[in-house]
Amino acid sequence: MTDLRRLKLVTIVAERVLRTRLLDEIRGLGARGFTVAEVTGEGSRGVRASEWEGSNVRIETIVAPELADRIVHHVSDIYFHYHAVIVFIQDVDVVRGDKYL
Amino acid sequence: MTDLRRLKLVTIVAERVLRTRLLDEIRGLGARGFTVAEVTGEGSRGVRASEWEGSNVRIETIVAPELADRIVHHVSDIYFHYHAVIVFIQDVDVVRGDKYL
Amino acid sequence: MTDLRRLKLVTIVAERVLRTRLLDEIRGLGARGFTVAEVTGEGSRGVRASEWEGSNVRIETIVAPELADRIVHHVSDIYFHYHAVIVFIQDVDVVRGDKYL
Amino acid sequence: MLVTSRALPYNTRLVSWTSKEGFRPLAGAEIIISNLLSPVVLAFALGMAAALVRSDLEFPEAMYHALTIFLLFAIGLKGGIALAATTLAEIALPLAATLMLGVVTPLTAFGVLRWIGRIDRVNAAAIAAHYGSVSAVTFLAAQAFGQTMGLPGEGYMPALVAVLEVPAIVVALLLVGRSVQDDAERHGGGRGAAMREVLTGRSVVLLVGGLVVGFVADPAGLATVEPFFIGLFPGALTLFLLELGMVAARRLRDLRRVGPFLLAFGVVVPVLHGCLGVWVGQYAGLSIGGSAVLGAMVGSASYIAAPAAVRIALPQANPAFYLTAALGITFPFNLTLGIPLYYAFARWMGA
Amino acid sequence: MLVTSRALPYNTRLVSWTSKEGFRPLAGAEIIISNLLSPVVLAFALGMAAALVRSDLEFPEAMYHALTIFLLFAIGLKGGIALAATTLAEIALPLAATLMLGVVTPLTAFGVLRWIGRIDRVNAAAIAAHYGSVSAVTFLAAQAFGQTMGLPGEGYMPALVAVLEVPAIVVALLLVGRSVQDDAERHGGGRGAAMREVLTGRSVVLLVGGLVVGFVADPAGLATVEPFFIGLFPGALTLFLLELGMVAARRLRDLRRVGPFLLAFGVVVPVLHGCLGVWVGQYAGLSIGGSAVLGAMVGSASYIAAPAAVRIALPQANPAFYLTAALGITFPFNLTLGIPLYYAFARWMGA
Amino acid sequence: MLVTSRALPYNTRLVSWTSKEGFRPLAGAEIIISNLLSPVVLAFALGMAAALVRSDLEFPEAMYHALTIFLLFAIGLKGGIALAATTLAEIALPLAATLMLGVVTPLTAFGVLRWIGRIDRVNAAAIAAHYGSVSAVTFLAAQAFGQTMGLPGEGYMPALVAVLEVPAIVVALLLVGRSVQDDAERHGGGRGAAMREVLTGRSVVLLVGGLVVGFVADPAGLATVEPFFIGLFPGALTLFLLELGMVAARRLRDLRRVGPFLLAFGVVVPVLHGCLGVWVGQYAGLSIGGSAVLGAMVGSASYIAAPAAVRIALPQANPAFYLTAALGITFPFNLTLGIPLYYAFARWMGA
Ligand SMILES: Nc1ncnc2c1ncn2[C@@H]1O[C@H](COP(=O)(O)O)[C@@H](O)[C@H]1O
Ligand SMILES: Nc1ncnc2c1ncn2[C@@H]1O[C@H](COP(=O)(O)O)[C@@H](O)[C@H]1O
Ligand SMILES: Nc1ncnc2c1ncn2[C@@H]1O[C@H](COP(=O)(O)O)[C@@H](O)[C@H]1O
Ligand code: NA
Ligand code: NA
Ligand code: NA
Repeated sequence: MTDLRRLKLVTIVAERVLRTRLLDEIRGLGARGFTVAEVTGEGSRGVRASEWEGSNVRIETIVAPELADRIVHHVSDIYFHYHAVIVFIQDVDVVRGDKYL
Repeated sequence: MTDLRRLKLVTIVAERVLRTRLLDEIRGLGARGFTVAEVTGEGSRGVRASEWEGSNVRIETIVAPELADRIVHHVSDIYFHYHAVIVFIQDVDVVRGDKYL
Repeated sequence: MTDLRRLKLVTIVAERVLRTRLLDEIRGLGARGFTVAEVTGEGSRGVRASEWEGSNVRIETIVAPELADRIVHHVSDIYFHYHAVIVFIQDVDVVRGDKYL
Repeated sequence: MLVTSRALPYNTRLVSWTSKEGFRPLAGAEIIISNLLSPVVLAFALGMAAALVRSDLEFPEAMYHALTIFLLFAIGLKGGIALAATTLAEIALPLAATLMLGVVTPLTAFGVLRWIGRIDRVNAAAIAAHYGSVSAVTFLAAQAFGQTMGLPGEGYMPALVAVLEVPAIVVALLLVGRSVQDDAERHGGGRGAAMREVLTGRSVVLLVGGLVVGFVADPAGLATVEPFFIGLFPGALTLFLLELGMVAARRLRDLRRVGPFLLAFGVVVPVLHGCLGVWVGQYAGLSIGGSAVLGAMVGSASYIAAPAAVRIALPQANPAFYLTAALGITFPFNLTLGIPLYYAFARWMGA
Repeated sequence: MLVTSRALPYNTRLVSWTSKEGFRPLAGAEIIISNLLSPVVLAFALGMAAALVRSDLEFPEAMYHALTIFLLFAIGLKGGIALAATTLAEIALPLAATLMLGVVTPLTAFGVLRWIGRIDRVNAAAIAAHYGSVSAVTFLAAQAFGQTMGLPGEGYMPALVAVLEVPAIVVALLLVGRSVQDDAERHGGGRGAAMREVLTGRSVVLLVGGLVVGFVADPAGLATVEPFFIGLFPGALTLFLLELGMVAARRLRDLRRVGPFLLAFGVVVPVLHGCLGVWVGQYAGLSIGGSAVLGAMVGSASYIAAPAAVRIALPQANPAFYLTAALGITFPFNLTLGIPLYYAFARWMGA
Repeated sequence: MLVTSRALPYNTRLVSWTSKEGFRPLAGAEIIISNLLSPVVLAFALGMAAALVRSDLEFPEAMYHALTIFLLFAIGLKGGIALAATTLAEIALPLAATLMLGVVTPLTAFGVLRWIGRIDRVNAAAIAAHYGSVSAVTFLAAQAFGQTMGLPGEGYMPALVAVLEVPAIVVALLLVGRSVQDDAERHGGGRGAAMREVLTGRSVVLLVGGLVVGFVADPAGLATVEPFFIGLFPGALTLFLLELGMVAARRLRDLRRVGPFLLAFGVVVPVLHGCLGVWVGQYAGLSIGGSAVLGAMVGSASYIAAPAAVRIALPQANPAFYLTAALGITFPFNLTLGIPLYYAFARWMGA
């Protein structure tokens, strides 16, 4: 398929209290869109402030590789220290790649 | 692990009104299964008809590479023009790959 | 980005009745965390016991490659025969990879 | 019980107003104030305020859907019960009048949009579908207002809601040409699928289903479900309007995109349709309350059945236009000023 | 209030029927019609219709679960309140009888499935677990029907539901051999895990928990929660049946896979068990209403507790069989024809 | 209706207790038992039991949120209605007293945590924010208890809840130094964002919004929503406590991590604050019931508004500490023993 373009899918799973802040910041860094799911989870931090109110959020955003780097660094610099949050990157192939840049 | 087989994971995120149609069409094209999550999101199209009724759907289907191509082209040909929808492809390794073919 | 580390993302989609058991077993095998979403889906098994009560679960866990193998084999050995369940593996890049080991 | 311990200034005022002493100019302001102080309108305002200060208050989607299901089914049920006590002769004319209004109003809306607003055919048809159809919540607010005024509509009004919902959508979709229709079909849409959707949509199923259940059900059985479907109704509606206020406020962000014409359209056409509805309603033999409620129905713009159907039939149309107009402009207008206006007009006509 | 304005034909008919003038043949048809016209049955039919026309009406999963929690806890609460006014002597025999029926009926179901249906041992045991246990909603529908008939069951019936729920599942799971059990355990299942599940499942916890709360709670406090748990009950049940109708209709798609034997089984065995329940109930000293309700309980097939437990204990069994039979065949049958039948039989026996 | 058929031992006892015959020592135990047998406390216990046996009972998240929205808005509404019948003179002193308590109690809590518990500054401030603020559910349980006792609080108490909620959080956040604050801001937190959150959080919006709606709304309209917001209140609260019991039980798993000091703190400081609240309340002119309810409010620890704000303002603080203390220790204590104690103290002071 010649019209596929390889980009990066950045996925962030974070305690829910970070939801609005993370979305604002991702937009601010230049992402053109995102998809958000409500999830639950367990990790190294047992308790989250919102824990008994439910859930984590799982944020996906498809971006260019450079922006993926910047998002990952932003999240890890600011939130890793005190918050329940993970972030990971994967390769994805999309059509009409310009939409995401 | 010798029994792993590499296939394609096609993910579609679309406005909810397309849900039934997309699932029917994916089945029609030959997919043997799919997984659907309710999500929200933002992209280039601000408003969706169902927006204030909630959410997008996120559809995942594991298929052979050729079928992945066909699904992506089908979705982009028919829905990209007027609808809020994205589609992307990733590699996945599965056991007992025949199940998906 | 020099501080990224390549690990495996194992995703399990299973009928809901398996939820607690799968999470216990994944933990038991050594996973350091997981993320769970409620989803619906269709596959080769039409009806699930919990079907009319809703949904499947979609469990994601980021682990070292060896553990990914063990989880996949465990799930396929024990649950593939009689249960509605699929499992697949993908590559992911994470920061501070030690968290997941 | 709870309210007896405080002074009842508005109540008294209303009673004096609804007494037969004639229609004083001041009364208009009083009606509007009384309407603005109803729990549903206040809850709507609270929802808007919450959204405007960007509160993290959020209704779970399931709660929104549960309230919708409850309200639609309960409206139907109430209407069906009343219908069982109505003769065909009583209701024949109102039914025919409503049907006629459902055919005419999408055409007037389309005309205004095309020839005054110079809006393209596709978007004009899409918006016309909404303004020809009916908003169940506006209907309910009008009913509640009538109750408080001592001028309730006829019991069978919900049956008219069911009748008003669908035809306008069908008529409006016929206003686009063959090529638009072909283009829609090439992109997964089109009239066929939309007709399926509108006829089997949850709005129609619950409303008509409720009507049937209320009509045929055993009265002894119905009595047992009353505390749920009738007793809880006003409170559930209040909660629903809290949510709707938040949604409408979010819609307001698109106001700029929508332009001044559509803003004016969203106020003027409802008044036009509303007064037409009152007028036709009185000719069809409805009471003052009934014709005012019919006016509110006709003046309202659908935002449950129509958006779903239009999105399928005309994917080319921009949802920002029809959703913002229906939900961001017309609904708040009707809720606050429109309904008292239709009541005032109905009283004036009836006098 | 709402219903006084219309004629009450059925009501009157029912009163005359429940008067002591004897049991006329016509009455049977009348009972059935009266039952079919109850809100719960009509709501169930509406749900089925919605699913059959492929409406996009859908209950949010959270709403379904919320209704389940409400209904199960409220049943328990009501039962517990009644239990507090019951002496052990009164209830001892009915309790023992129910327990006995919970042990016997999975065996009769298993026998029929194995020796008449020639169904394999694993699936026969799985199905037997469902038909030995009890459907709380069938119980509720029977109670509501009895209320309308003027022949309600004893107040403590919910305690019998709790007692009937578990034993049949245990008994049925003992009917499979060692090798099946080993195979189940190798695949993540087995009896041990299933026992945990059945005893701590939400169905048992809410029912038994409600019983305890109702039994020990302060009456003054209970009075404050009555508008919620008692007043809303019939309406909430109606809404629940709307959803259940949609689910049952979806189950019907599997009817073909299930074959004619299971279809017959799903009607005949409930009648058998139901009449047995009525008969034993009357011997145990229950009133006509109480024995009819017990009949409906015994004749019903579980679809909350049993499926969850069986899926764990016997993953080899095919859920299409037990779910389709219990939910697609037996539940609709009991709801429409079974319950009136058990009442008729109870009256005939009691006469 | 439902409860009249059984003996009313507790009721009678309570009546005799609330009669003016003086305060016998035995009465204390009776109050506590009567409290333990209220539906809300029993539901809480049932929830704990369900979680401890690891039942699969689970409230859908949407149901939990729906109940929260309902309860907070209804509290506000009730308070607003009462407020409309209250003069400023009546309420001025109680308001000022509550405000004062909202400033003082985070300081006392902080002092105890720092100088007796030797807990670090950040965690001490975080916990102090919770214990200075108020738990709406504890308030409700106290109100319900007072109702049963025949000693209800003043109708405008919900306004005091709104006043007590925010100041303590502000005060506590001022107790950490510049460097902690800078560190928080570097990690996406800080006071500014937290203030936004606390003032526009759903807890404040619903409570204050409900107060305003109740205050200004038309009484005729309010009367129609009463069956929903007032009638359902006790039952909805009972269901909510079932869920809260499950949550609290899960919190208990962290008890070990939290240490014996925090366990003692979670019981002693509430008693201290509670008695202070009663004492100040009576000086401010509240009735016995009102001062007891104020005591329960002051003695309670927030777990809706405070955790959200503190998580933002002080991400460095460990949620395991403040959540376990507030929800796992103090809430169950107040619900079972604290509330009767504050009532007993209020009666003793009032005598
Ligand atoms: N190894 C993992 N695999 C998948 N999700 C994880 C993993 N570790 C953590 N998470 C998710 O990230 C959230 C925050 O993780 P933590 O900061 O480790 O508490 C958890 O609640 C999980 O939802
Ligand atoms: N860059 C992106 N990354 C992740 N999800 C996206 C992105 N762009 C769009 N989406 C999702 O796809 C939906 C439709 O996108 P659009 O057609 O751009 O409005 C959005 O509502 C998002 O859920
Ligand atoms: N090809 C597929 N792609 C994505 N998800 C699938 C696929 N096949 C099965 N699933 C998911 O896995 C669950 C169990 O599959 P099965 O065992 O085939 O019934 C389904 O309900 C789907 O949610
Ligand atoms: Na209209
Ligand atoms: Na049975
Ligand atoms: Na406090």
